[in-house]
Amino acid sequence: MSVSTHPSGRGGRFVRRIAGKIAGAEVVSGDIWDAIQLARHQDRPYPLDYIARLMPDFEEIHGDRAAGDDPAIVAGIGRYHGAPLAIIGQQKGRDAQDRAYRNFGMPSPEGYRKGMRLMELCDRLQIPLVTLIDTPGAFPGAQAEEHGQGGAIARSMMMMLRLSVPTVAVVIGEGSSGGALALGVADRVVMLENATYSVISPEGASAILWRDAAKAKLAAAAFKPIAANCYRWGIADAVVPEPEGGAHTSHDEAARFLDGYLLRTIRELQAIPRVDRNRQRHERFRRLGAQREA
Amino acid sequence: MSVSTHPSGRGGRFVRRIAGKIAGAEVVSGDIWDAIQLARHQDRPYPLDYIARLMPDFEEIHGDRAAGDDPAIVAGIGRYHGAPLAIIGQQKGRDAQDRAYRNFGMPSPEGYRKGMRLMELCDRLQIPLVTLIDTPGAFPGAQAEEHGQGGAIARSMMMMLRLSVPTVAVVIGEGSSGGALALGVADRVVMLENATYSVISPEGASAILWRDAAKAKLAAAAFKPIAANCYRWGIADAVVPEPEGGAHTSHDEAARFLDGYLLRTIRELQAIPRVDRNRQRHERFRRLGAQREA
Amino acid sequence: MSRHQISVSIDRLRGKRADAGPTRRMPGDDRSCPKCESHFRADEMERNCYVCAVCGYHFPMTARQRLDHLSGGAGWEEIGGELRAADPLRFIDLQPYTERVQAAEAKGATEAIIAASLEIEGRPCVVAAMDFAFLGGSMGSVVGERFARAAEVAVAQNVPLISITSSGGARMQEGVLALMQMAKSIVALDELAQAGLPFLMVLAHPTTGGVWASFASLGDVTYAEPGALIAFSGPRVIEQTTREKLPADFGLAERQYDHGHVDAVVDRRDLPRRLAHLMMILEQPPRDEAQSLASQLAQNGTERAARMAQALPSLTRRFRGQSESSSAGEVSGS
Amino acid sequence: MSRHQISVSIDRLRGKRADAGPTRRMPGDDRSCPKCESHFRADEMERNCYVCAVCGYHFPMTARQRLDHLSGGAGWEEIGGELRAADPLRFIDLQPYTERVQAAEAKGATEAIIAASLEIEGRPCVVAAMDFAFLGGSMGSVVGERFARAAEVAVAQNVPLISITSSGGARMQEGVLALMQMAKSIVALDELAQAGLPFLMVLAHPTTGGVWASFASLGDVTYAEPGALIAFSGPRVIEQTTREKLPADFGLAERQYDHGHVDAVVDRRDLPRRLAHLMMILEQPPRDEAQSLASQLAQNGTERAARMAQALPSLTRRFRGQSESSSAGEVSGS
Ligand SMILES: [Zn+2]
Ligand SMILES: [Zn+2]
Repeated sequence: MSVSTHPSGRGGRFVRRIAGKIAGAEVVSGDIWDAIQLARHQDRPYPLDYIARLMPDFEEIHGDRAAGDDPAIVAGIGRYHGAPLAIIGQQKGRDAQDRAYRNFGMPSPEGYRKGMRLMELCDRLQIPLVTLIDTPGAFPGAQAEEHGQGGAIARSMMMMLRLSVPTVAVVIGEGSSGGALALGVADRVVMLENATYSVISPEGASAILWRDAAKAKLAAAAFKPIAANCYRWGIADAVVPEPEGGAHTSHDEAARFLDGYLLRTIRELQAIPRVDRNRQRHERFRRLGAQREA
Repeated sequence: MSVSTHPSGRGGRFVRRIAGKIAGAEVVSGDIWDAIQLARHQDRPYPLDYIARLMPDFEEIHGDRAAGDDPAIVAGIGRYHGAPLAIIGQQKGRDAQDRAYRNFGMPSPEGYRKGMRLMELCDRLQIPLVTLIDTPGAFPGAQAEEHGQGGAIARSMMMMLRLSVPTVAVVIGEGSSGGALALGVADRVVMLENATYSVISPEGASAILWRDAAKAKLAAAAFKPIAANCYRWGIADAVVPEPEGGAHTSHDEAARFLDGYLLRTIRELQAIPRVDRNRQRHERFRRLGAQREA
Repeated sequence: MSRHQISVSIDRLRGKRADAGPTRRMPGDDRSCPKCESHFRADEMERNCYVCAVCGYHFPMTARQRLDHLSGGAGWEEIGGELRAADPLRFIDLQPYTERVQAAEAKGATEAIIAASLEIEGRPCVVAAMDFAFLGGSMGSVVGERFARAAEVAVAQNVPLISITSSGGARMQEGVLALMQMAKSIVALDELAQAGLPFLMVLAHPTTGGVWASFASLGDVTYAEPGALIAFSGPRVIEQTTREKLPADFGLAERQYDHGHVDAVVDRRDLPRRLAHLMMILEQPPRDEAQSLASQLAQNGTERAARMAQALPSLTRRFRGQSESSSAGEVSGS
Repeated sequence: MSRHQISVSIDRLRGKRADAGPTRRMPGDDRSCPKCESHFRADEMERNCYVCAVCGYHFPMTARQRLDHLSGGAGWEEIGGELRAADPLRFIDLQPYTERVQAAEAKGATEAIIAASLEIEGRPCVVAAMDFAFLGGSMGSVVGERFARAAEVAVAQNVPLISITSSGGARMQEGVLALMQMAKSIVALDELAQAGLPFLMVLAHPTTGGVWASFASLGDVTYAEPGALIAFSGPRVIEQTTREKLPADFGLAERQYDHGHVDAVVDRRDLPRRLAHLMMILEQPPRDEAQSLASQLAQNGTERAARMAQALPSLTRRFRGQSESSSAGEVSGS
């Protein structure tokens, strides 16, 4: 398999396949809404679906050692192509009961702190880290606030930034707000073909900016948060293909595509001396933004 | 002023003054009970009393950034002889209301985590750390357990062990159980003349070992937890004198004695290269204990 | 033993009520106190740091007012002042983003943050102050970039970084690029941390969303102004999402202190003194520079020391002086 | 979606009730289940790892039984087996400490912990297993010293360290010297961490006091046996001190999982498989040793690399293989 990469421009048939999309996506707002629906498709693979396929030998860890265990975040270590690999992912539920259990993929501070526990382990035992991002945002709850939701997100970013091991962040579904970015400060940030990455969900933006909860489609068209755009903006380093029709049509194929990208990328990153890798990670996030001079 | 030091044996008039005590303390159980009463004297200086005298310019920090602020632990940074110094101490209350507010000097996990926040700051900004130990033990409460009392103590020890800056732990009153040792893994561990350091309070031991809460005096005589003994066992590196009659008779004089010890010791420690200092800290705690070979 | 370290309106306690001016409420007037309805003249407002002399209510301040206040009127040198908002998404909601920016700029501010080098009571530092009046203090690319440059100037000048936040969160009109400013601010703080320099935070009303979830919650010491709302999700969003009924003081500075997220609630009029005091405490004593470098090399061996070696001639090292006195021999001896 | 990952008595679920033996309760018999009153023959007990085949109750195990179980009967090489308790305080409560030790030793165990090198399902490791039957599994100087030596052997052999705890806390009869064993265990774990080796914890009933407040709560991954009490202060002490009424399951493994302190509640019969699986996952692939050393030097520059360089010839590096492939040029290039 092949992927489109940025900025080195490597990649094979997929780059050709989505080249048209990357060039023209910005003007086709219907495509954007379709992508958002695909990114949220209830049959779309979630972290545990990928983990089951990428790492049959996987051990989930639980708990932040302070206040509880957050089922909206799964974290653990597995055997990946003959070496240990750590994964932290936001996990939505598929049926009603599971969705409630997973809090619709909205993490609490306990979840981010569980993730930080695993990051600390990665640093010490020299295990690369992959994060799988898929959340409408961090949980807006009273207890989450009082347990330090803001600080947990900030510290998670800082810890990821400082990790001495290779890190890859993959937006596999919807990546919304700081709740997503908390797991996104990696050496490589990559998005699945139909994933979205945005400052806020279209519904949230609709209510705030249009003062009308029903204007989500308008908001989506304004944000244009699809993978092709994020790639052009430099937010995503690569776009990983999904099966025709979307990742939900074949979890196996979606996992194979991701596998190909991850394996190559982790090896690439391992070949970079740590000091250089960390400097590049700093520079990657230091330069993002768009401003003009007066 | 001068202090008795161990193992280098430096020190001046005070070594001579308490030399008899160090030699003979073990057999005089009445002295031990007296020392315990002095260590717990309600007018004895607490951390904030020392801080006010050692560092008029002091800024207390509050909160663990996760669950709350624990008044049983005070932590902050102050100006000490022309340089920054950080202090973490267990704070009892003097009157009934204050005692309740300070939870009788029994810390919760939030308190140890506040301390760890300060340790992290010390490490980053290269500020030496002094801890002032005075607690009957960590708080035995349901919420303290559920917030990870055990893990908080263990992590506090680990973080102290790893700190890259000079550290001094001073037992200023009663140092009981893991709740005290959580702040005790330092380059130098020193006790005030009438302080005690023990695995458990005499009352606790009495209830458990004698199955009779009234046998505290017996327990105290069995534990012999006074400074002179701890010095001989290698638990304490030095004994800092108190004013005649005990530290409660003159907070000012008690603070002056402590000041003299701290100033000299921090400078001594700063003269040791970091790598050596950390190795010595490891070795200091690695060798403590008493066993025989079969 | 007071639980909250709040210094409230000592003027009033001292009977300076006369200073408070007439108490007629003048609706819509930004010199009328929304809490106690006292009204003040402009010079009274400025003299009292935009704090109600009667009830202690903290009025909003612009970033320029903040910098003037902290510098005691001695002036400040702006950092990144030439940066202006772009419109990378060509974003339109009820109004085009460019028009919103123009309207905000027309009121005199250049962005929702101003960064500057200045001295607070004689102590040099870099301050990045936010301005809620500019598009709700939202964090877009310019806010992120100015904050990052502020941290870099602090490193270059070897002084502490201070930030005063007042923000509704990320600037939605810049889309995911606004989100990335959170990460950029973290990168900047890590550079500051590697240089061993302090980061002091002042949370003003309101500090929410992406600003609270990035640099604003990473202060070495964190003050909050009385009554400031501090939250990732605001109370309204929480009530709508979870149907929880929240207490009236939810997320306010005093309650955040109770929950362990704030070191002290500090009256604005005390801020210059408190910040200068903190900087005084944290200042490292001067050391021989070569010795300090040797110690650094021995400790880290890698990028930090290399960067220091490059930067060495131009720095005053006021804050980087090591509390160590190890010798160069440590490098090879380890 | 099950919240608890407990594997309970699958034998019973599969209808193997016949295997359970007679259910007569025999009071005072340590082969009678205190939960369901089933009684078992000694060979049944051993075969089922001292777990009640009817209700899944986990009986106590001695340290030797633990090591036999984990090694699958293939044997283990003891570490620090020659160490015996001393009586530094000449301690007497209702009975002299020396007499208590002699009585405990007379039952066959040498101390409250046994450390050994062994293989679990073919994976080499060091295990330090505690024994509640020896003075309540209390941690005195020998427990601390054997634990520290276990960690040091793990570093020397470059294998993971595993500990199974069952302890009432510090051994009071050794006074403050017992307390210091907590710190000693932390030192040992830091050496293990600096060597990049995993520490896996199994919390058996009960794990309390100073053991829980030191090494037992620092596992990279932490399992607990079903029903194990895990606490710093036991429920009785808490109820006496605070007059709180505690729930029946307070401090038990399943509840500690809910509160975030345990990664999984694991049936004892699954322990060898689960621990071997974890070690398999965490094992670093073999690397070229010189390259690994260069990478280490580049990363830390100091004591860790120096120690590694000394230890290099004798190690197999199974676990220390770097996931990095940086070159020696990194050292000077930084
Ligand atoms: Zn007012
Ligand atoms: Zn049973």
